Amino acid sequence: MLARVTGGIALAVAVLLGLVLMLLVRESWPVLVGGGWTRFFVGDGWFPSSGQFNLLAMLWATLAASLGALLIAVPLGVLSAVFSRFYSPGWLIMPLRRVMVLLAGIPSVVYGLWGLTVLVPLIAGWEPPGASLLSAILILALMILPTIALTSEAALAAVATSNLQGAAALGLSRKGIVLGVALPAARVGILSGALLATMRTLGETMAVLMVAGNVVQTPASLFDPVRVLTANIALEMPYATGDHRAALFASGVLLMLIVTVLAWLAGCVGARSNA
Amino acid sequence: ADAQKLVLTGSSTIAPLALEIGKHFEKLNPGVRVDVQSGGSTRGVIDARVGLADVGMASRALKQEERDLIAHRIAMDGIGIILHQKNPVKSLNDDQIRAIYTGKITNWQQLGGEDRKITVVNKAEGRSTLELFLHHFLLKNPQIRAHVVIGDNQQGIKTVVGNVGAIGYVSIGTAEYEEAHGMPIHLLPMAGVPATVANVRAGRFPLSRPLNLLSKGTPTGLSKRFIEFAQSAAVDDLVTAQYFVPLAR
Amino acid sequence: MLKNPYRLSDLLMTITVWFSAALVVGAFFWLLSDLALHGIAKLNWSCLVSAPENAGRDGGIGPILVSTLLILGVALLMTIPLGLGTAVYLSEYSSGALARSIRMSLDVLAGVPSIVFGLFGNALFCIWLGLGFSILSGGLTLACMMLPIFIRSTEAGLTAVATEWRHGAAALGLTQAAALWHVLLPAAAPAITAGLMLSIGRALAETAALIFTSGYVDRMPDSLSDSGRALSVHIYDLSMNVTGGDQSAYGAALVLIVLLVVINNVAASLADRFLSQRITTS
Amino acid sequence: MMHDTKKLLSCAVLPTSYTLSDIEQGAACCVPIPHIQVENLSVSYHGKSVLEGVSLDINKGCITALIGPSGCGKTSFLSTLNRLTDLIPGCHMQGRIHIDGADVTDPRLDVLALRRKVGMIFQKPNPFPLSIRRNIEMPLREHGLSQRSAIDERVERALRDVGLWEEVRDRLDAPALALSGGQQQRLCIARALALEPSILLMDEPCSALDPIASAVVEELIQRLRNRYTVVIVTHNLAQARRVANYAAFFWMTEHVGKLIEFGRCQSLFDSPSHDLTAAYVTGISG
Amino acid sequence: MMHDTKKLLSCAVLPTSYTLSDIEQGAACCVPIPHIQVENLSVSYHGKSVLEGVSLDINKGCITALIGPSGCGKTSFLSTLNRLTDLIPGCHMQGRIHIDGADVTDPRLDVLALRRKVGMIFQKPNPFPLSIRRNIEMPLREHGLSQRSAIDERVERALRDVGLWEEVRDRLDAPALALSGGQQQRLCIARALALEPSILLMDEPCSALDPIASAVVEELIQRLRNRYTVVIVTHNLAQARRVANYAAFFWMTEHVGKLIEFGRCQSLFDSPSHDLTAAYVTGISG
Ligand SMILES: Nc1ncnc2c1ncn2[C@@H]1O[C@H](COP(=O)(O)OP(=O)(O)OP(=O)(O)O)[C@@H](O)[C@H]1O
Ligand SMILES: Nc1ncnc2c1ncn2[C@@H]1O[C@H](COP(=O)(O)OP(=O)(O)OP(=O)(O)O)[C@@H](O)[C@H]1O
Ligand SMILES: [Mg+2]
Ligand SMILES: [Mg+2]
Repeated sequence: MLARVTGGIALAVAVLLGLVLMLLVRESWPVLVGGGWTRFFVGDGWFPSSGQFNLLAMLWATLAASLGALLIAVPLGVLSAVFSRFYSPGWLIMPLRRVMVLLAGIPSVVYGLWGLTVLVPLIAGWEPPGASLLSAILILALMILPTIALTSEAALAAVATSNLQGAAALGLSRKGIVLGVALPAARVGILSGALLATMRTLGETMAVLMVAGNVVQTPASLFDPVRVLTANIALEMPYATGDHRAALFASGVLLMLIVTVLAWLAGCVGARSNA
Repeated sequence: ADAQKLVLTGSSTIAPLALEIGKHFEKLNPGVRVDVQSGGSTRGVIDARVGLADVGMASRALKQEERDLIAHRIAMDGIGIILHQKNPVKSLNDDQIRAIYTGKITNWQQLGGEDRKITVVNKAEGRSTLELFLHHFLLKNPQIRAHVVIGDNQQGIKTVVGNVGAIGYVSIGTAEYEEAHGMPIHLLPMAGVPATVANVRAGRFPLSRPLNLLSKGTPTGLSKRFIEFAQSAAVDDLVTAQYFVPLAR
Repeated sequence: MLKNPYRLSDLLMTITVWFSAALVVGAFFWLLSDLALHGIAKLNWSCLVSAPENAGRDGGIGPILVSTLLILGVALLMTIPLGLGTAVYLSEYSSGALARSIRMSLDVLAGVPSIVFGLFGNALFCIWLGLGFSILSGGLTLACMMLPIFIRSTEAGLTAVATEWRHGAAALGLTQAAALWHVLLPAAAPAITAGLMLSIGRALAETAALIFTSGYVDRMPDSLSDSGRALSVHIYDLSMNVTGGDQSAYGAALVLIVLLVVINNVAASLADRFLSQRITTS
Repeated sequence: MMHDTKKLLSCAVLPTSYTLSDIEQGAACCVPIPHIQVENLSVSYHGKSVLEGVSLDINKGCITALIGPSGCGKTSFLSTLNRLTDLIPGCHMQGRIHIDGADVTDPRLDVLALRRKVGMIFQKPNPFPLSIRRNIEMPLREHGLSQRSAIDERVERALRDVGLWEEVRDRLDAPALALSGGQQQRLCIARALALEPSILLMDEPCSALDPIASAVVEELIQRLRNRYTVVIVTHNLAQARRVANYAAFFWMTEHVGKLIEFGRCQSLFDSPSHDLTAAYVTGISG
Repeated sequence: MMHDTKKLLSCAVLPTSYTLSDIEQGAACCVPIPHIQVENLSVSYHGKSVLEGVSLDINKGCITALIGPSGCGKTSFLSTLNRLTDLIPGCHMQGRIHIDGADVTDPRLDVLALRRKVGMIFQKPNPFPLSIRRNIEMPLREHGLSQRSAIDERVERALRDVGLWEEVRDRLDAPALALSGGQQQRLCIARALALEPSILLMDEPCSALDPIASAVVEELIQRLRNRYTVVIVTHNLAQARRVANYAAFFWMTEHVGKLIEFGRCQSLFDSPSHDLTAAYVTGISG
């Protein structure tokens, strides 16, 4: 009975989700079959009006921006979670968490607006044009910091007190307890938080669009303007027709594939560390 | 759509204006509703063609293959080159602009300014402003060596505001407003013609585009009344309030 | 007893941790104070209830707030039953092929850019189902985006419920439905609320998907089939399209953040009430 | 017959509160009427066998203790008796189990009815996160009892049965999790008893409790003799001796559990017929 | 003197593997040299007192068992000895504790050094979710040992000490959580021993283990006698009798724990001077 009802609901959801995937594939079908998928990785670059659909530069930009954001946000987020679990005076913990929850809910448009009016000019004063891979990385890092901090905090909170007490009873210093026991014990939770964050960085559109400069090129330095795949879709989709539109959908498919691979990898890591 | 409801879709540039015109139209015609949706000029063309929208909006002239629709001009929009206020360069000729945008000139020093790298701000593929700009300067998009690619007007202005070395092109009305409100930008004259709303209206300014409403075939009924209203002098103040250029009548 | 040789590294660690926390908090206060500074002038009671004027530069955001809440309501009405049902299915019958494929597509969907959801919603709800640009279309599209997050966190919450209770319920001959209703769902309530808040956060922040579905009309909606502009779309439009709209954009952003805080608190206290009722009273 | 009874009594010493009439009512326990018949039972997890070839008859109204080292499959054995194995992913059982003549392994069996009839108590007390009253009332309602007065009466009777009534009567609506460990365990027993089962499975019901609470629960278990067929897993051999009429000794050879010896409690402890049993019951005393 | 030793031996029966020389080396245990001196110790949680006025001397090299019903403050008492109470929110202690003459309650005390000297084993084995080797190596490194060979040697010695070396030598890098319960507990003991403490606190170290594992750990504890001062909490009175030289009996009156009786294990069990003790050690046998 329960199996029937929930199975029915699950099936409905599956159909709905299937429809989304179908739409993606159907819309990108013309270029996928028409021009072959290799055209997304060869050619002079992204000039949709002249039928050039090389996505590689944008792919690298997407990966570079995500990776950079993670490199900044993961250590900072984890350390601030460590702070609130192990170092913070008691009265500070709740306000800190409140701030994090608040920030996790700020719409990306607002981050973008702030980045465009505050961050980009700052960087431009240092090394023009300002709108760059660096600003994208910083804004993305800022956006995912709360996620990482909150999930890490939850993971640290889930570390068995018996482990922490055991460590303390061995005379470990606070540093020893944190680095030796708490963080290793929480690694799976922290990892899955980081994964969530990675997905968000890969899928983020508006904020990056506003600060990254959106020039289609393979980034050679942090100060180069870049265009990520999502920004490309958002910038061009309203004006795209025919093959161009199909190619944009195809880049959506590509993003999805990356995310799938990531999710699968995380699954493997999780399974291994559980065993 | 039913007879008392009018759906407009298309250019995000026109949308705020159309929204205001729609509100006035609703006031004058009780019981009528005007729903405005944005989404881009191409969307306006497609929706008007397949009938999803009663009236489309396009911030450009129709292309050859879009001639199955009829364009009804409701306002003009001039496109002007803007620089940062602190940039001492006060004018550029077409060749210089072409050289900047194609990456042949990369430092303001080469144009008599300070020793500062030029940041070229360009519009994203498909935007009608870009097409207009390319058309005027006889350029192809792949030739352009941009440092920042933007979507909408405001992003362009904010980019130039935040970067002393930047050059961009935006809607003149918008730029005039922002300049008047203390944003550190200035508009360059084009071919000796100062970039002002008045010059655009008078047809003297070389770089301008029409803001069009689109209909499939000759408009009838409510659409016809709305388009006529949108073209009438009654909306001139609305157009001005959105920093566009009213039609010369 | 002696002083430790390893005290220095402990001190270094302490400094690093404090510094990181300060850095994070500092960055955010910078951002928040900027927002407040720019937006606070726009905030007053009348702006919450009056309609926008002059493309949003003047006037208020009353109709937009209403539309936003309606869109959110529609989305939640879809998401909660569908999400709970699916999560229950996934956690209780996790081994089936259907469960596996649903789980996989959920993971994939979590990575679909929101603009693609917008186009999907436009194609399916607005055009194919004939709902047009409407609050209904917007809410349904948002529901599609929220489902993956909500289902996954609810499922995680359900699977984390101690097996002792599952086995205890089964050993009493309770049906699975009874076990779920009386024990498992209440026990998983914190995870479910957390998932809900995450999805609400995502919904309120969504821009790209709503431009194509619930639309741009800033009039007070009469019904769910009217088009209505969401707050985040309003912010985007003001900051990107409307000349001189920045201040209003910041003001609207502040309202959006406050709204989020309020909704989160309401959700949390509702969950608390629900939980404490289940636990302490008969 | 009388002889048997004596032997039995000398092994499982009855608490002082028991009267002779109690013992006489206990005829069910002394006359070996099989209540649960297990034939050639095997259990595997994910294809890995953990228990093989177990055959034994569990007598009505008696207390049967399962002893053996950790991991030898005692819990797995218990779980087959109420088909709780169905809930464990990868768990598969083979063989025959009959309870009151009905085949427990039959896939068409009404497991809910089975589990109602076969109550189970776990090592860790597991009251639901509900009020004390709701813990007992909710399963009753789910099993179709809806009359307020009938429910209240059953709740009280069950709580009295486990000696908890006086302790909690004025806080029936307090959270069950606020009770002490021993009280929680007795509440779990009350919860099972309220459904009027005929069999009670207990998986180390005292091992998570302190000695005083443990003694209370143990005494309670002894009071259940004759009214219920009790199968109890315990690591505490002294406890097994004290409470059980029959004992089954499981042992693990090469990671597979087997039933080594089964019989009267006294004979198994005092004159085990198997070396392993002898080693276990003497070598490692409580 | 010799008389005392005999008494002691008759109470805490040494395992068969012990030789006479072992016993003779055990002089430390027989000569009562106070190692831990507790004076008028009280513990409270959030202002609520749970243990009051405890005074006793714990002798060097001896095994002292703490017995008493659940909640009477045994764990709380243990936790004061290595200042683990510092970590428990709301926990406050009063009174004096001297270990080797140093004042444990001194706020300026280097607690890390104290805890290194006073190892602690918990009821539930709590190996870190790391590899077997890392479990022992990590605390060593944190305490400043960094030389590879020295560490490896200590790891091996600690594992040998607890009799785990042969069992795990070829899977030192396997996760510690994959070990069985008894092995995990021995690993935890090895982890503490590797730091070369002089005192070991054990909080019901066997109660989560099955009897075989429990016997192994118990035997291990007996081997620690004389080399370490061991304070062990146990609910198993038989175990207390078997392993301990001294016993302390705690009891709770009106929710406050008190030390009722402390003395030689044998005298406490066989001729308790207090009624409560008598009731406890006889009334509720293991
Ligand atoms: N869910 C499971 N999945 C896989 N293996 C299991 C599972 N439950 C138990 N086992 C394995 O089955 C064997 C028997 O386990 P069982 O819990 O029945 O033993 P037990 O006699 O009850 O032990 P204990 O005295 O420790 O409770 C063990 O080797 C155990 O590892
Ligand atoms: N962290 C804590 N906060 C508040 N009260 C506590 C805390 N830990 C213990 N207590 C209380 O202190 C009293 C003594 O607890 P303690 O754990 O020391 O007893 P114990 O003798 O070790 O019991 P057991 O045999 O069950 O382990 C108990 O009443 C307990 O409820
Ligand atoms: Mg078991
Ligand atoms: Mg304790």
